[in-house]
Amino acid sequence: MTDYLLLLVGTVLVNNFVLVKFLGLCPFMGVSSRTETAIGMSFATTFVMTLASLLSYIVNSYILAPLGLEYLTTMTFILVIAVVVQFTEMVVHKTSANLYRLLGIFLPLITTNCAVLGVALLNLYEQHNFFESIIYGFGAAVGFSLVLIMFSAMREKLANADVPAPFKGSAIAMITAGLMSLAFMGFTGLVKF
Amino acid sequence: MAFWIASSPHNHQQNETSSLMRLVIYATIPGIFAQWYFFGWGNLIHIFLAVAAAIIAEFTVLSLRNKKIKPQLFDGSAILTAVLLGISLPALAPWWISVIGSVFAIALVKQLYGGLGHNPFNPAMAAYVMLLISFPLQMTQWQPPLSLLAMDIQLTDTLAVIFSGYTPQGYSVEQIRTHIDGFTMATPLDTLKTNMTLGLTVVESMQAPTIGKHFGLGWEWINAGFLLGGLFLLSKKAIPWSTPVSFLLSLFVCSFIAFMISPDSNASTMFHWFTGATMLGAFFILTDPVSGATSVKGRLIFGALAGLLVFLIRKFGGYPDAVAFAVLLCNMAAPLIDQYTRPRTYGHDLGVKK
Amino acid sequence: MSTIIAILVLGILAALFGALLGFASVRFKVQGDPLAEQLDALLPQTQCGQCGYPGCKPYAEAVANGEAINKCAPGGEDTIKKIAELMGVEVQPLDENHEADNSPKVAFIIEEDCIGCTKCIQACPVDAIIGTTKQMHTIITDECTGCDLCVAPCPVDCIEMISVATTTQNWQWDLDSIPVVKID
Amino acid sequence: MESVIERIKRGSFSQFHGGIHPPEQKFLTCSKPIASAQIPEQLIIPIRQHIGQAGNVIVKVGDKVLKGQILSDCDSPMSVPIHAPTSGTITAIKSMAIPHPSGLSEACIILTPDDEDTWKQRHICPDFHLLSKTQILEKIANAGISGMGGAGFPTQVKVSTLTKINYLIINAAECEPYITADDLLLQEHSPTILDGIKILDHLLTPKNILIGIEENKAKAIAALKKATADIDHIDICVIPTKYPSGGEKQLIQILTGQEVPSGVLPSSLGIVMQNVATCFAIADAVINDTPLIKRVVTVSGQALEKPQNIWALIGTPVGFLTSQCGYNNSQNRHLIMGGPMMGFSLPHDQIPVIKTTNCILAPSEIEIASPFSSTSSKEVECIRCGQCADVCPAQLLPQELQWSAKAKDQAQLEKLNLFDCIECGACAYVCPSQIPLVHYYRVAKAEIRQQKLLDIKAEKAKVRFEARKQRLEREKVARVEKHKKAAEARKARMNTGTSAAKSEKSAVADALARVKAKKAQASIKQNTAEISITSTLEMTAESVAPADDSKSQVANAIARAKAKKIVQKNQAQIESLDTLQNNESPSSSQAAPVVIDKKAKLDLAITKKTANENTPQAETISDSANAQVDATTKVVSPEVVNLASVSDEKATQALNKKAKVAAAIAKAKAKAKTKTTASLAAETAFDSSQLSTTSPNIDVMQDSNTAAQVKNVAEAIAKKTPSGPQMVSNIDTADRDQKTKIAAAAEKAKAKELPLKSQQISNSTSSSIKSEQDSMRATQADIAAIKKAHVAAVVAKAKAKKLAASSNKLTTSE
Repeated sequence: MTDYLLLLVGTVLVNNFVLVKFLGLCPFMGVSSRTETAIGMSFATTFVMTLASLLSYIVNSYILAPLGLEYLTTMTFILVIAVVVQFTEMVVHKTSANLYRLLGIFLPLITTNCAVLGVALLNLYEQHNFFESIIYGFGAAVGFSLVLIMFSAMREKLANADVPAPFKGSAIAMITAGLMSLAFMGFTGLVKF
Repeated sequence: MAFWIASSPHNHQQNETSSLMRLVIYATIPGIFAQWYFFGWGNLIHIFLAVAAAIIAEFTVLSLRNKKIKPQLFDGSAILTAVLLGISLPALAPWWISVIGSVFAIALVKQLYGGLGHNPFNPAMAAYVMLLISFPLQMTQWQPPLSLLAMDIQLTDTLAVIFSGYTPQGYSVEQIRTHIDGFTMATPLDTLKTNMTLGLTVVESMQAPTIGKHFGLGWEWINAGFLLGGLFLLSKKAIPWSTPVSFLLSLFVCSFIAFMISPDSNASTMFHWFTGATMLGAFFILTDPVSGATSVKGRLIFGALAGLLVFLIRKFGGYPDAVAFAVLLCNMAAPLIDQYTRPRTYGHDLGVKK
Repeated sequence: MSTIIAILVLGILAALFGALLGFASVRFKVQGDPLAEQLDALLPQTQCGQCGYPGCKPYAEAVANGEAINKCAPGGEDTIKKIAELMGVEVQPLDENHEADNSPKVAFIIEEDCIGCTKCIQACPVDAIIGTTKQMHTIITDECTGCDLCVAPCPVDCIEMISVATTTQNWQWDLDSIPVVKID
Repeated sequence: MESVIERIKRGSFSQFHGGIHPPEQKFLTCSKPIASAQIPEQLIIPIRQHIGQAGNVIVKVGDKVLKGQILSDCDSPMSVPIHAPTSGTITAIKSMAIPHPSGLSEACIILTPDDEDTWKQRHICPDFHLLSKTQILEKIANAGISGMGGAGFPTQVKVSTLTKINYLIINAAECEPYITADDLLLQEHSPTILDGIKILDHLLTPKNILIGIEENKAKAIAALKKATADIDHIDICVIPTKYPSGGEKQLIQILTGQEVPSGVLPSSLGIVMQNVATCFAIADAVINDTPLIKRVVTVSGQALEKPQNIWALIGTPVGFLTSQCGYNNSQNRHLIMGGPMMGFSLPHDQIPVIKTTNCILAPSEIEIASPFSSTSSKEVECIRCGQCADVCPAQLLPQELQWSAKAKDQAQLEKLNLFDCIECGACAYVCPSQIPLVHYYRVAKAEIRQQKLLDIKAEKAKVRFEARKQRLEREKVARVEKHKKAAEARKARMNTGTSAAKSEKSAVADALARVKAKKAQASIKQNTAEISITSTLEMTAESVAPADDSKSQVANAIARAKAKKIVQKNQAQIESLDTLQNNESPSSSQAAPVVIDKKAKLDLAITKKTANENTPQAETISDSANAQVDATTKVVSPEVVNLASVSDEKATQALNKKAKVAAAIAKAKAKAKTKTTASLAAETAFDSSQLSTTSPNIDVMQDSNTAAQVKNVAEAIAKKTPSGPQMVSNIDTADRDQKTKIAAAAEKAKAKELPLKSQQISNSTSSSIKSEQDSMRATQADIAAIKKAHVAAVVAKAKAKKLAASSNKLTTSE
């Protein structure tokens, strides 16, 4: 049981998907201008990533592996992720139209979010079993959400900072993200694999 | 005769930001004195280099952004950042370490976000972390206390080492750091971490010469010096009480629980309090109002989170002294903490719906 | 042979997921486009037509499906900011040929010249002018939105736009506006 | 749980959050007695000195009034009357600068005292217990009493609440530095104040009465203790000195430990708070029937030789009080009305004292440094040190508030409860970065209030716009039905075969024949060159006509916006043009300068309007054509006016009135004329070459004097314009406007001159104008005549419209 916990902590803090593996940067930059949208996006991404890593594990181990079609993994994973995202989009559109409007283009864009496809493929390469891939997917999503929400709170404060003109907007956001990943370096070695 | 119009309130308490900053700088003097006394001139030189670089950097950036130079340059914030950076660097690190660190702190972490009051990260700690990750070798050449050194090094030797890497007699920094019986000395935290990985128990590793008896070698004195400075600031109400208290308390609780669980593999709470940069972090860095949380409840959470992170990284992490990382991580969380720890306004949510 | 299996497998998978999505889209059907109403709520409703649309609602619908967001002159900068925030697009400066000094104005009829031709009444989008043919016309000041559509049709040109005077109620605490000589 | 009263008896009070201890500086004035009231040379009494509506003035300029006589009566409960502070005459009722941070002015009554100070007839009532509650309330309302602590809330509203009151709190805290008005009042007049408290007790029958007073007023506390020795249910609570303990919500929290919910009046908690000075005024009003005409004002500050408290008459200019205390008029003067924490600076020293003025502060340079001297440091960025949040009595976060206020982020300000800020100034006082926090909050509050007003107005406009649209649709549908019914009725009548039906049918046939003939004749008369130009112009005109109504309205709007910009650009040209015109005809201008300026202004308005119309938009072709006609008529009028004025020395006001009316007629006639004429297409604008040709043409017209002249003038212009079509294309809008201006002026002169000279015009339209002119001259001074002239003008207009319609038939029949 403890190694599941370590895996979770490792994925959330030590090799955080956004600040250490630098995956999923475009929604990280795009959605983080306001905290509510960031929180909305975090829930959507967590839902998608956990479901996608689950489904991709099942599809891979029970359909592709027996038939020897390993070379199709990437394509089927993209198909799975697209379906999950489409499904999430409908749910979000139905449940809270406000959030749907706030997220705008970034909701369908989760399909192309490299963190989502990344988690599916990394599950494959590190031969995670069923339970581990769910934990891994969930951990990656929690890491993504944690950093995204913290970053959105910072950007809301930065919006009024007297930043020199060329650096206004996404330039200063990039620098802040850089400093954040500098801070996340502190976690290296926290969990011994 | 003409009148002038000003908006109320018309009179004003006489303390100012710059006097606040100067107060904090004066409070670091006991710590610096202890450092000078036990470790020689190294840190003083670094502080001097850092302050000079900081002022030049601030001057250039302010003139580039054609802001009013005089009030902003000498309001003490840049000097304070440089002093903190100078204190936290290894004594014998090369000169360009503190110059690069100071310029990075002032130009990038502070001025790029809009100068005083706008920077989300503490400039000194951001610079320290950047240096630690970019120049691991130079940043881990900690100078052992003077009493343990094979040969005593004077001001001229330290100057030569810092600027040229070799003492006039030709010894390199490595040679200076090697103990008489051949092993290179490091900070207590460093020795503890290396011994832990080697499987020694805490009691055995405490015998190592580098740690010395309680308050024997000077590491503890430096933290005591900063503790003294911190209490002076608290008495002057220059810094809020909530952050240092919650930080030290949470560190105490974490280390105490760990110590209770397995005394062999965990250092005592006093050890955690008085080694590394704990006291410096508690009173001078975490209480930086600009990058910290604002409300009292927010500061309590901020300090507690920092204490927990310091303990986690010290116990499990790869880096021996994690105060710098913990500060940066808490600075990142500060805006989020602020959003959720706003105090209840007078007359609001009293349960009675108006 | 394995390529056939591969195509077969992918085909079945796609069909399976397609069915799932079809069912979900029916179950989660959403109607109405709240965006146009929300945009309309942001506009200053002066119905002045300076944006090229006859009134604010048509302009809101146009913006909802892609019209430029910086055409509303009376709204000025802050309306554009609000629309940009709602639509999640960048804030553009006010479109220059719609430039108008939009300090709040109210129309005023010079009573001796008015000949009661009711042309301005027909032109007023919010019916803020009282009067019938051959009778004296006056403007209800707090109904008038200052869109100055009534100035053009008046044959005897007796309508003027007067900017609203600042009183102690709507003074905006701008200390420099106080008439005093500062010593320096 | 120990009740509030026992805790108060024990002398322990709860604390409010934050608060500061500024230097009190009360020693300057707390030991000196209150100086008696002196009468200044002039009293400026603003009509609205409280929160609520102003009463309506019931005295006229020049009335003599007695001391205490009521000057304005009040109809709504929220308005409070004002009274004459001394006997004298009302010299003026005009808008003067009132005590408000903005320095703006409102309606004030100016009273010059006659120094006799004779009282109006007063009847003293020895024992108020005999009076019924309504009588007492009525006396308070008529005495014009409103809160004197600083807010100015009408007292009769506060005192007549029906809710059960358990605490009546008398606010004697006076926590603001320098101010000792209430302190001295308590020391010298505690018995009257106690009477006031008894009256309130009689009115409100509260469970307990608490008097909150700060511990730094020893003498006042002693006086109070002596006065309340015999009364049991009044408790004197001596609270610790802390600013802002005098705030309403703060004092309630200190004494009763309750927090007033945000946005709710304390009366809903069963608490009513009154200021000490208000109690004194209530006693004065109910017992010796003296209205609120004077109050104690602390005049303090080290720039004064002898700062002291003074009985100041309401309306006394501040300068009179400061000179009474010896204000050395050193160069840099800074006068503050109110204390240093919440007072506002005055733009000059002729601002009157009003009911809520409790202090005039004249600080020296050391006390309050002028913002421009080098000693006072400037504003620095906020370092979020949190000292302001520690001292804020409303437990807000000033650093977050100033951050959002600067970013104008209104939603965030609402979330941070900006409107709970009581603007006490404690945060700005302690801020190490010297940020004027309260100023930012006031600006933000004003913006949010303004935005709310705009939203309400927008909402109203939307509702009215929708209603109008539906009304138009309903009318259109109704009109279509009416037409359909009328058409069927006519068709039914047509084929009933009766004689009336036959003649009706033939009339229609004749009309059709006439139209066919006209079209054939018109096509032969025009030569080929014109046809090509006019046809294209006609074609665009036709293509425009069917465009629906709203499209043209929108194009109008854009045209207007663009034209407005052109007008501003041409403004300078017009001025120069006017001066040109003026010196062009210097000889005649002295004779009737009034007429010329009036006319020039009129010209300006009209030319602005024509320029406004004169944009190249296709839809407005018809307008610009008619603008051309206006232009020509106007150009003529200045020369003609000169001639008329030279001949007619006595250019009286009537002539000026008549000129305007006539201009209106000519304009309408000319407009009606061109709108309907077939040669609508002759749009082409005037250009300089044509101007020179038309001027001799104008001389020719001058001597002919028939009303018909107006018609052929229009035709001349119509004929004139097509001859120069080739000029049209190459004139760009800018200089064309300038030329149209000159043409317009000429046109106006000619059109106006025609009705003036055409006394002997024979046909019906001219006779009505003539009779109107005779009646004008006959009853020169009688305003009714002008009214009749208006009616006549309207009649002339209608006739002109009919005439234009008939001339149209005339042209079609050629």
